[in-house]
Amino acid sequence: MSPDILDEASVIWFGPQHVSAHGWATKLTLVGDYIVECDPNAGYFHRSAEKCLEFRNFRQGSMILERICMMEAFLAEYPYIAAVEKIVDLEIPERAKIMRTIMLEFNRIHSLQFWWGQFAGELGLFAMLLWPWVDREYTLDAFEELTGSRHTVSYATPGGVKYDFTPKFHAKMEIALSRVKERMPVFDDMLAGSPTFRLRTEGVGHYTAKQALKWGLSGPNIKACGIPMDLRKDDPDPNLAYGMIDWEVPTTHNEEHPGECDAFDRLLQRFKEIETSLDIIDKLLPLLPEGPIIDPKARAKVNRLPEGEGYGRVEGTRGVTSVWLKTMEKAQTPWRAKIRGPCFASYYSLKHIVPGARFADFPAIFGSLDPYPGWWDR
Amino acid sequence: MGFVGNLGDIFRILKHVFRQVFRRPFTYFYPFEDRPYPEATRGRHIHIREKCTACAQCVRACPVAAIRIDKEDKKFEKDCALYFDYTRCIFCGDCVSACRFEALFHTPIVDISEGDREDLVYGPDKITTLDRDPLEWRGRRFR
Amino acid sequence: MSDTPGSASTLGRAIINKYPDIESKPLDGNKIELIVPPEKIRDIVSLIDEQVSDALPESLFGIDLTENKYELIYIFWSHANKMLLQLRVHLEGEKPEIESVCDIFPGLEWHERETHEMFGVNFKNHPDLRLLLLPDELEGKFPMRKSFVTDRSRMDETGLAQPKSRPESGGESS
Amino acid sequence: MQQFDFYLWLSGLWDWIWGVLLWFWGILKWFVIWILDVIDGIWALVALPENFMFLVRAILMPGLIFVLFALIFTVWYTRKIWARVQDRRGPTHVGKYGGYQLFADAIKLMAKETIIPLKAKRWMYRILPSLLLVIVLLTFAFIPWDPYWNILGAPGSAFPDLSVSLVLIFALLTAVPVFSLLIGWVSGSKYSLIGGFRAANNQFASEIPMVISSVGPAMLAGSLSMFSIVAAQTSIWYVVLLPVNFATFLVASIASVGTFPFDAPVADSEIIFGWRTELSGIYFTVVYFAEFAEQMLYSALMVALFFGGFNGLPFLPGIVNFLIKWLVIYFLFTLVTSSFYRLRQDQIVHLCWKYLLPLSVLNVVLVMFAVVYIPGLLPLVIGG
Repeated sequence: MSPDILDEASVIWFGPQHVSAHGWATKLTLVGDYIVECDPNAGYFHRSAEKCLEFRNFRQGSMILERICMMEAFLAEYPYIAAVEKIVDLEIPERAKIMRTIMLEFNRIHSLQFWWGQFAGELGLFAMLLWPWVDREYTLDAFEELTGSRHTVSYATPGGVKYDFTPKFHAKMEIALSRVKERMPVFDDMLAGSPTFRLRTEGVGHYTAKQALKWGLSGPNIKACGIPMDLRKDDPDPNLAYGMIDWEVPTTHNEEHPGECDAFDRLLQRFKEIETSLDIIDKLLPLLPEGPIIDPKARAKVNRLPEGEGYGRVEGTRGVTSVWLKTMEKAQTPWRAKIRGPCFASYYSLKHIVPGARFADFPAIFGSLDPYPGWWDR
Repeated sequence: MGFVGNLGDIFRILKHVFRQVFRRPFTYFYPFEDRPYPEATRGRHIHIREKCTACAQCVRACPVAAIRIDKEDKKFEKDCALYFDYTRCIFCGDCVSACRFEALFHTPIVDISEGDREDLVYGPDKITTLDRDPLEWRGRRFR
Repeated sequence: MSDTPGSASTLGRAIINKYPDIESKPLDGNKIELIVPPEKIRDIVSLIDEQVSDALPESLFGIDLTENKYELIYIFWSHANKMLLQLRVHLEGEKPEIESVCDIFPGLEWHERETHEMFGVNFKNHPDLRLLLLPDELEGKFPMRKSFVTDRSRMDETGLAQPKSRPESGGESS
Repeated sequence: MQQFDFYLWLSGLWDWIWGVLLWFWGILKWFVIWILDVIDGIWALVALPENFMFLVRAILMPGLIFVLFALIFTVWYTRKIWARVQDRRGPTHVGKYGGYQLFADAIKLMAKETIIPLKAKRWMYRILPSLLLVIVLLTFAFIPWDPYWNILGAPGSAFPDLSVSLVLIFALLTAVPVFSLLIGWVSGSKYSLIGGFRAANNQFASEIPMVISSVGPAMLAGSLSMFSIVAAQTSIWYVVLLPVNFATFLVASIASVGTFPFDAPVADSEIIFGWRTELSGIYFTVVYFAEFAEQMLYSALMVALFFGGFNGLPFLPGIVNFLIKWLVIYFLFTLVTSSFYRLRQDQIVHLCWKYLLPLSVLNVVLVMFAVVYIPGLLPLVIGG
């Protein structure tokens, strides 16, 4: 771009008080209607979770992590527990494994339901903003029945899970899942089937798989490019039950541009994600054995941990979510805990994806990447 | 797709929206109606001082230091007074699961708003009693 | 996955053949860990970029080991080879320095910025080392270092006796 | 030379003062008489039966008060429909079914501080929102609510409407984008400036297809007067003959209002509230009302142009027929607005110029040939 174009450029701050910027600020340089430069700024949500974790013991740490991302609270707290279990070398009961997996997938459904609404709201359809959120209420009712809390479930603990499935919970989960299945065709019509939606998202926010890997994107954002990169299949946590059943990693292949994806492909990918989650839950529920839900010795074991390093990873709704823990000998608290949020990369990648797009496409681009500011600010 | 396909899509969307208009709305009149809360709801706490042994496990378990213990204030043999600061409490349930003497529980009361910040520190007089049934002042129950 | 090109053992062998002064820890499942001297980091990362075509730069962060010793950890994940690659770099000094690798993996740019502001590790040739997460008044304070003292006054309000200080752990548990 | 006589001068002083007083009194009297004359004249004008009834019509019944109450109802109606579409209940607490919610909102908004930005042009900023509302409300003068009881023209008069009222409505509405653009400009904010340009762009894109779509009914009725167009639809409503025209008019009018699928001017996920971003308090209330008034107006136009206006069930008064149809059309309007995603500005222009404009022009041509070559059509469409 020649410098005389930039003379006419105007700078617009997208955030932090902007209606649709959820607590972040992006500096956009506009020439006419086109964005020529995008400078994402982080830090408006920063609560120093990593430093906080250094002062919490291993049972309390997950409470901090839950509050980083409310939408996938259990998926967010799980890597910490997995890391602790790797350091102590805990093996948890079979029933607890399956219950954890079911709850993880259930939480993923909840997060994706929230995302449907959020994305539609960013594209300006308020009916679709609220319809998925109604279904989400049923999901939250089920969470509340099980754990007593709607968002921050704090369900798992090192060595097992805290609350047992009850018949009431099974009934409420059945209601929530059948509601998702029942409303899926409607949402398909309202989102992917809508001509105005296709106009807004097709060809918007392009990137290739190679670029996405270099930027560190993961999860649905890269599966939409056709790469079946999924930690549930590739590197499953030993205390989860993904290996017990047969399931397929969902990917989206676009014939027009193989190996690339745009906002529309990312939407399709997330539809497939929710179908996969439903599939996994359906297959795991009959396998649920009777037995204990927590290893009784675990509570004593996690009081003081041996020296070691553990890397707990889980495939979150938005991508690879991981916690890297280092403990010293006989530690009550971690020496260092690194939280790797998936949206750290997707928010950074706005810097590369957005230039060249129209100003009105900006909400479509960031909405399709499913950003959550807690993940990059922590 | 084509023009006709788009027209079909548009009419399908209009059909969904039109059906939605004549459905019963999901929301309810909140202050007057409320849903029943499950047994497990992690609302405000209740402290049963007869059973308390002043072991302070709940205070140690609290990740946000929301509980203050006063061991001098004894009403029974070996109990203590607990002060819950609900401006800090995150309702994680750790204190309840840490209590081995069944002296601390959650209640399904979740609407604990107050006009003053100091009123949210529930001292021993407030934390040991339920001043009202959940949902009592709201009138009709719903769903 | 033993000897396919790009797999963990192949990559480890290739790196050690080229740079014999690099230590590697024994393979643990799909995980390979290399201990890299700070001046070699650019060579190693570009070698990874060549050898592993789908390397995902997962994470980069620092650890404060006190007494002006720091560790940097680079984590890469390869989907095709199911390989987790962890590079460990030991740094020393009041203001440790290392070469930036964000031109090879752009995804590490913000991780480097964060490590810079949190630990005071200077990344040479980094294009943009502004503050990422911290407010302006914390510039140069490096809050993730162990020497940064946080306010623990809330713990006094609980009415508990103060637990004995445990220097080997990060701080008092509550 | 007569010597100065002090006593003579003293005796003349009173006369002099009296003269001055009389002079002032003359001025005062003239002024009072003039005002009284003016009042007399006005009263004489008003007291004439037709003039008095014009005032009643313009202020009370189909005029200002009626339109304002209809506006208040419309806001409530719209919010209820939106709420139902979004699975909510809408306003419920204030009044029966939330009927008084708008009064509560209006009082709240008026009581709020009106913050004028530092960079705003203060005088323009104060005057423009109310001018916008006035312009939009003026157009209601030409809506034929009833066969006998309209703002212009009494039942006995020779012609119950202006002969070019359709043109006049569009002429007045042309001022709306100018006001949007000016409000965006004088607010002194980037968001509102972008929104203002988008609003102007939006209107220029959609106004032409809308005007050309309204040519179809006008040609069938053979008149540009709203009243005549409605009166011509006694045998058949024009929506039966011109469904495509109705569709183009509906889409173009939604685009012209700048509400939901075409709300790029006030797109809240990009430019915070478009050209209304900096408005607050009473200015925002006025602009908010103007938008709803515009939606009302377009629904009323659709009723008049395509759905036979006051024609309908014969045992009901004309205005009731009109209002029933208006409610249904407004429901349709809101339904369409609340079921699509926001289009980009270039896509709005693309849609309006590449699809709506050719369709409406084609329709005009078809109507031309139909009127000439289909023998039974003309008696059918010009009414009985």
